[in-house]
Amino acid sequence: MKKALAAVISIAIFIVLSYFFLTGSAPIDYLKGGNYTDPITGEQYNHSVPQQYVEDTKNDTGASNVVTAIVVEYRGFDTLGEVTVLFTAATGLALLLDELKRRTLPVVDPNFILKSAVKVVLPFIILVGAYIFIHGHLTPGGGFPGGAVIAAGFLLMILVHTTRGLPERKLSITESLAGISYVLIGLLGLVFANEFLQNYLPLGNFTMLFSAGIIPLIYIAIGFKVGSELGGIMHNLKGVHEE
Amino acid sequence: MVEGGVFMMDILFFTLISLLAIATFLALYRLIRGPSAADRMVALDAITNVTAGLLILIAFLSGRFIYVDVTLVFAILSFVGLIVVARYLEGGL
Amino acid sequence: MVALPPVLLIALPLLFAFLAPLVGMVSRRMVKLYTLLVLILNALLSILLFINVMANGVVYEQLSGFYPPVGILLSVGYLGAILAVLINVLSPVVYLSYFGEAENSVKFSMLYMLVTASSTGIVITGDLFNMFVFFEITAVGSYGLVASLRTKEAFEGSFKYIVLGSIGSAFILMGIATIYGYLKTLNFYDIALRIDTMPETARLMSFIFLIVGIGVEAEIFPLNGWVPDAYQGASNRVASFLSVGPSKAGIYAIARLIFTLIPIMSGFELSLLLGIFTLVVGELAALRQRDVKRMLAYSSIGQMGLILIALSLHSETALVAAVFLMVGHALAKSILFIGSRDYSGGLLRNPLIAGPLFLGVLSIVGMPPFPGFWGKWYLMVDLASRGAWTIILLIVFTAIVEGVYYSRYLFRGLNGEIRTLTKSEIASIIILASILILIGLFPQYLYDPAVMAARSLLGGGP
Amino acid sequence: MIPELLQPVFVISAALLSIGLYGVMSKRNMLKIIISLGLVDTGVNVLIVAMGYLPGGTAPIENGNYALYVDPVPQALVLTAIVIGVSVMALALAVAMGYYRKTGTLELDKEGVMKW
Amino acid sequence: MIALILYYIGIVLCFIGAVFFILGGIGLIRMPDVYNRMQASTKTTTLGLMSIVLGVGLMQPGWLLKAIIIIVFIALTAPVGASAMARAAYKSGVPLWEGTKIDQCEGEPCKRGVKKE
Amino acid sequence: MMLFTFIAWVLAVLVIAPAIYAVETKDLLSAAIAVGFADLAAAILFLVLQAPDVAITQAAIGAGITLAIFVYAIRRTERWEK
Repeated sequence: MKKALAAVISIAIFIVLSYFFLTGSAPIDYLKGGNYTDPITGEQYNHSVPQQYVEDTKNDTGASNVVTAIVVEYRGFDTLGEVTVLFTAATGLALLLDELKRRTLPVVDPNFILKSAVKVVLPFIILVGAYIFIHGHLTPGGGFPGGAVIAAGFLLMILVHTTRGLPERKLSITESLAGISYVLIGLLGLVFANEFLQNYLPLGNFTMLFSAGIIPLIYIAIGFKVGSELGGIMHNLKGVHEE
Repeated sequence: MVEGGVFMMDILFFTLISLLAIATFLALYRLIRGPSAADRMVALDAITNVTAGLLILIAFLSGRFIYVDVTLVFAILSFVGLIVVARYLEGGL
Repeated sequence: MVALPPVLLIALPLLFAFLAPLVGMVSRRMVKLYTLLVLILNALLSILLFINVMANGVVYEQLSGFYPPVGILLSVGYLGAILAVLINVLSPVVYLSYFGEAENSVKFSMLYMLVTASSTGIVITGDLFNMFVFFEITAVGSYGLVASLRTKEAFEGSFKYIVLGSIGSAFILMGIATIYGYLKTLNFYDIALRIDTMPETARLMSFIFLIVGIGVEAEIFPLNGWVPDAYQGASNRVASFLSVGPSKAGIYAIARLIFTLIPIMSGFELSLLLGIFTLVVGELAALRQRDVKRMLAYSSIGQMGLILIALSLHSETALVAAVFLMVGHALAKSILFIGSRDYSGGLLRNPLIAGPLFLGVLSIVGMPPFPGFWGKWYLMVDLASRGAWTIILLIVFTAIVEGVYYSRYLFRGLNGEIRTLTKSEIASIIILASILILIGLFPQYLYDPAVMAARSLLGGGP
Repeated sequence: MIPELLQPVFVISAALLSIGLYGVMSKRNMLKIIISLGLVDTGVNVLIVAMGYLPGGTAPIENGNYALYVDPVPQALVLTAIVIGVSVMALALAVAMGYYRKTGTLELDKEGVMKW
Repeated sequence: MIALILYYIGIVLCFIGAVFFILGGIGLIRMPDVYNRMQASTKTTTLGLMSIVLGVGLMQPGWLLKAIIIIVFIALTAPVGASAMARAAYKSGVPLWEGTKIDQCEGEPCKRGVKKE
Repeated sequence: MMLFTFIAWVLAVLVIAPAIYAVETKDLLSAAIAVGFADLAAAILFLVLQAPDVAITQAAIGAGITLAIFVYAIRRTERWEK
């Protein structure tokens, strides 16, 4: 009975939503519409915000990836919040699983094929992860996927070593240091430039690795932070074996 | 790609992608029907391979080199997912 | 005096929260003191900010070096400043009650700092998506805090909170997507300037999406199913913190939504309706409860309904009433939650506990001269001036219901064995009660900022 | 009139949202509810990315032709939303594990989450 | 000229890959038990993916390096994944097809008593 | 472009069918696998919408990490829905 009701409700939701999306959709030609106003000065601009991003990213930030420029520079404060959400979740998870840490589930060892293959593949995966977050301002990706790939490497490690977890203390220190350096980079912006998270490094040559001011630094910090946080989550979910 | 009329290449790629789609649907059938979780995992492996092919074709069709990174991450993560489920099934998690 | 940038209110606690694990590695016992110091520092910063806002008007700060709709703008208005002070001053006071407890771990303190910082973030931001991000930090931190007792009830309450909170955040995102799709901007002012260019349906849809999404955090009717379970499962201090921080931030977001973001007439009507529903449902459910914490939680829902009614009346007096109700609710509810741990009676023999509890009950029910009274009084004045006698009758009726169950609560506590509260808890509720008395005796110090906040909101400002 | 490509995208988004909400409403198993929440998240993310699509556009990464870039802002927002979704999901799983430890079951009491 | 030839070779390779995908899919449907399905699908789809990646790499010679990296990675991981999966299926007690002639692992203590699926 | 619309319709099936299956099945492990696949298909959809950043993040975090933590959670609790 309850199921039928839920089904009816969700089908109704589906119809309403698809009708709303398919008919009342937004104007797509964003480059034309949407002039905006600066709320402080009241100055009018006759182009839209995304157009501004697309056209000025190169001069403002020096990054070739506009999405990265938005994530790290223009709306960098959001990203600080995003990192904090992940940090909060990892902290809460560790808090909740504190007494669940020790476990005595029976474990089967992996066979040698997997063990030796992981030995070969692991450096490669870590390398790809590092590549993704270092090149965040040039290619798609950035701190979050890069950190996730590194965490996938950690995951392979704890999948193969059944009795050992990850070095929890080191992960925790890395995580803290990365987070602190992110906020400090922002606060230095307040000191050297005028505003929090403002760029104070030279922009460098466009499309080069060492360019785009603080963007690579922040993405490296995020990469380390996300990697160690997700690794810590895996570690906590796995639990430590009692010998 | 030429604007307007249908180009030879378009038909070719259309066929190619149709083939890929059929392959995914076949595997999708196994993903949904497969009696055991191992069957589903096999199907997932097959589908991720096919969709990785689809990804690189999309990258080619969009003409952007940088999209290839996605395929690499895709391959890594699907491998890790496969190993996780396999280790779970053999009781090693 | 140097005008400090408001971003420090968020950035510094984040920095110190990231630092906390390292402090915890050095010495686990130091973390409590460290957290308290950080929170007190934040309180001082917020007071400086408040003074600055009251002297110079709305404080804007643009971030990352780009002017507003392109970069993110922080804007501290009068209401925001009042709530920032409320949250940041009460947060260390509530945290004080944790001293002398062994259970308090490093991670708990980190979550506490993060939730304080992000609740502050909600009230000082001027960007829709930024507000969403802070909502999520608040919510995720609160999930962890609610479950931190690790009992069955705690996990259950936390899970319900998670489910409804995630649905709420999905709704907020849909609202953001709709607004962004039409206006291509996320800044509050920019949206407010151009909201008229959106079609009527889309405007209403985005309003509904956003109010449903924010309503989860603000404990508004359609999605507040988590409130009783979460408050029941959480430890008392966490429950009191939730009614200080996250719920106030949520109600502020609703105020911003209906006043500055999408100020449409049907929006006010809808929120009035929701407020009435919330009030009646909350108070009637509270009457039926036997469990003290559940009763307090439902009473909390009722108060939120009252605040929402005050907000949606769209007049200066009603907004002043809303400010008083918020302050009164935060103070009184945190006293009641902290004070009724192991509520087994013995009030007569413990004047130090009984006094603050009694004051808190008086304020919630609306007895003079407490903030709760002033809030209800201004609300009644406004309603009477527009002749809305049905709503007045409803509010009087719910006040009587409140009186009934709170007197039952007090009578139940009169006799019985000696209550056991730690010294720090008693200190905490005494501080809270003295703030309550101060505001009750000198309401003009809150009244003036409240009037300024009301004028600013009615003029479409923050 | 919306672009042709967006029709299937909106259908996917609406379908994921309604499937997820159906799961949340009708299931009692905690992990199943978490899975449904993940589906809702994905649906919303698809919707947001679709809001920035430009017919015939390309990714906003150095290409020389600004007029062809799709809107980068929704992509930046969705990056944030994905990470937030996973964080919430991990925390929810921890809560479910704790609940399981205390009660020995993953099923919620009586009426499920929607009880008032 | 060479570019054009490479382009056509690439397209042919892509088609070969697609055909292998289809074969793998059919094998996945038609085979009687997990082990046979695994046999049929993992090998063919891996080969198919490799040839499509190589084909695209040939069509766009600038992409060849990354394509080769991907191919190497697939060549490293796919067999490992398949082996781990087969072991997992066997250990978790998925029954063999009744037509199976030889079970080389029989008698070894590698079956774990797992709930029947 | 016609071709991408076609791909998007294919992806619609690839996302929606596993999603329905994931909600309806009693086996939580299968549900996790199916939802992992739906997320991977969504990643391809993001690439079709010309959002490689989102696609890469969805593939790494949304699909890979989610599947892993789900399997861990199933291991520490139970696999079958009642």
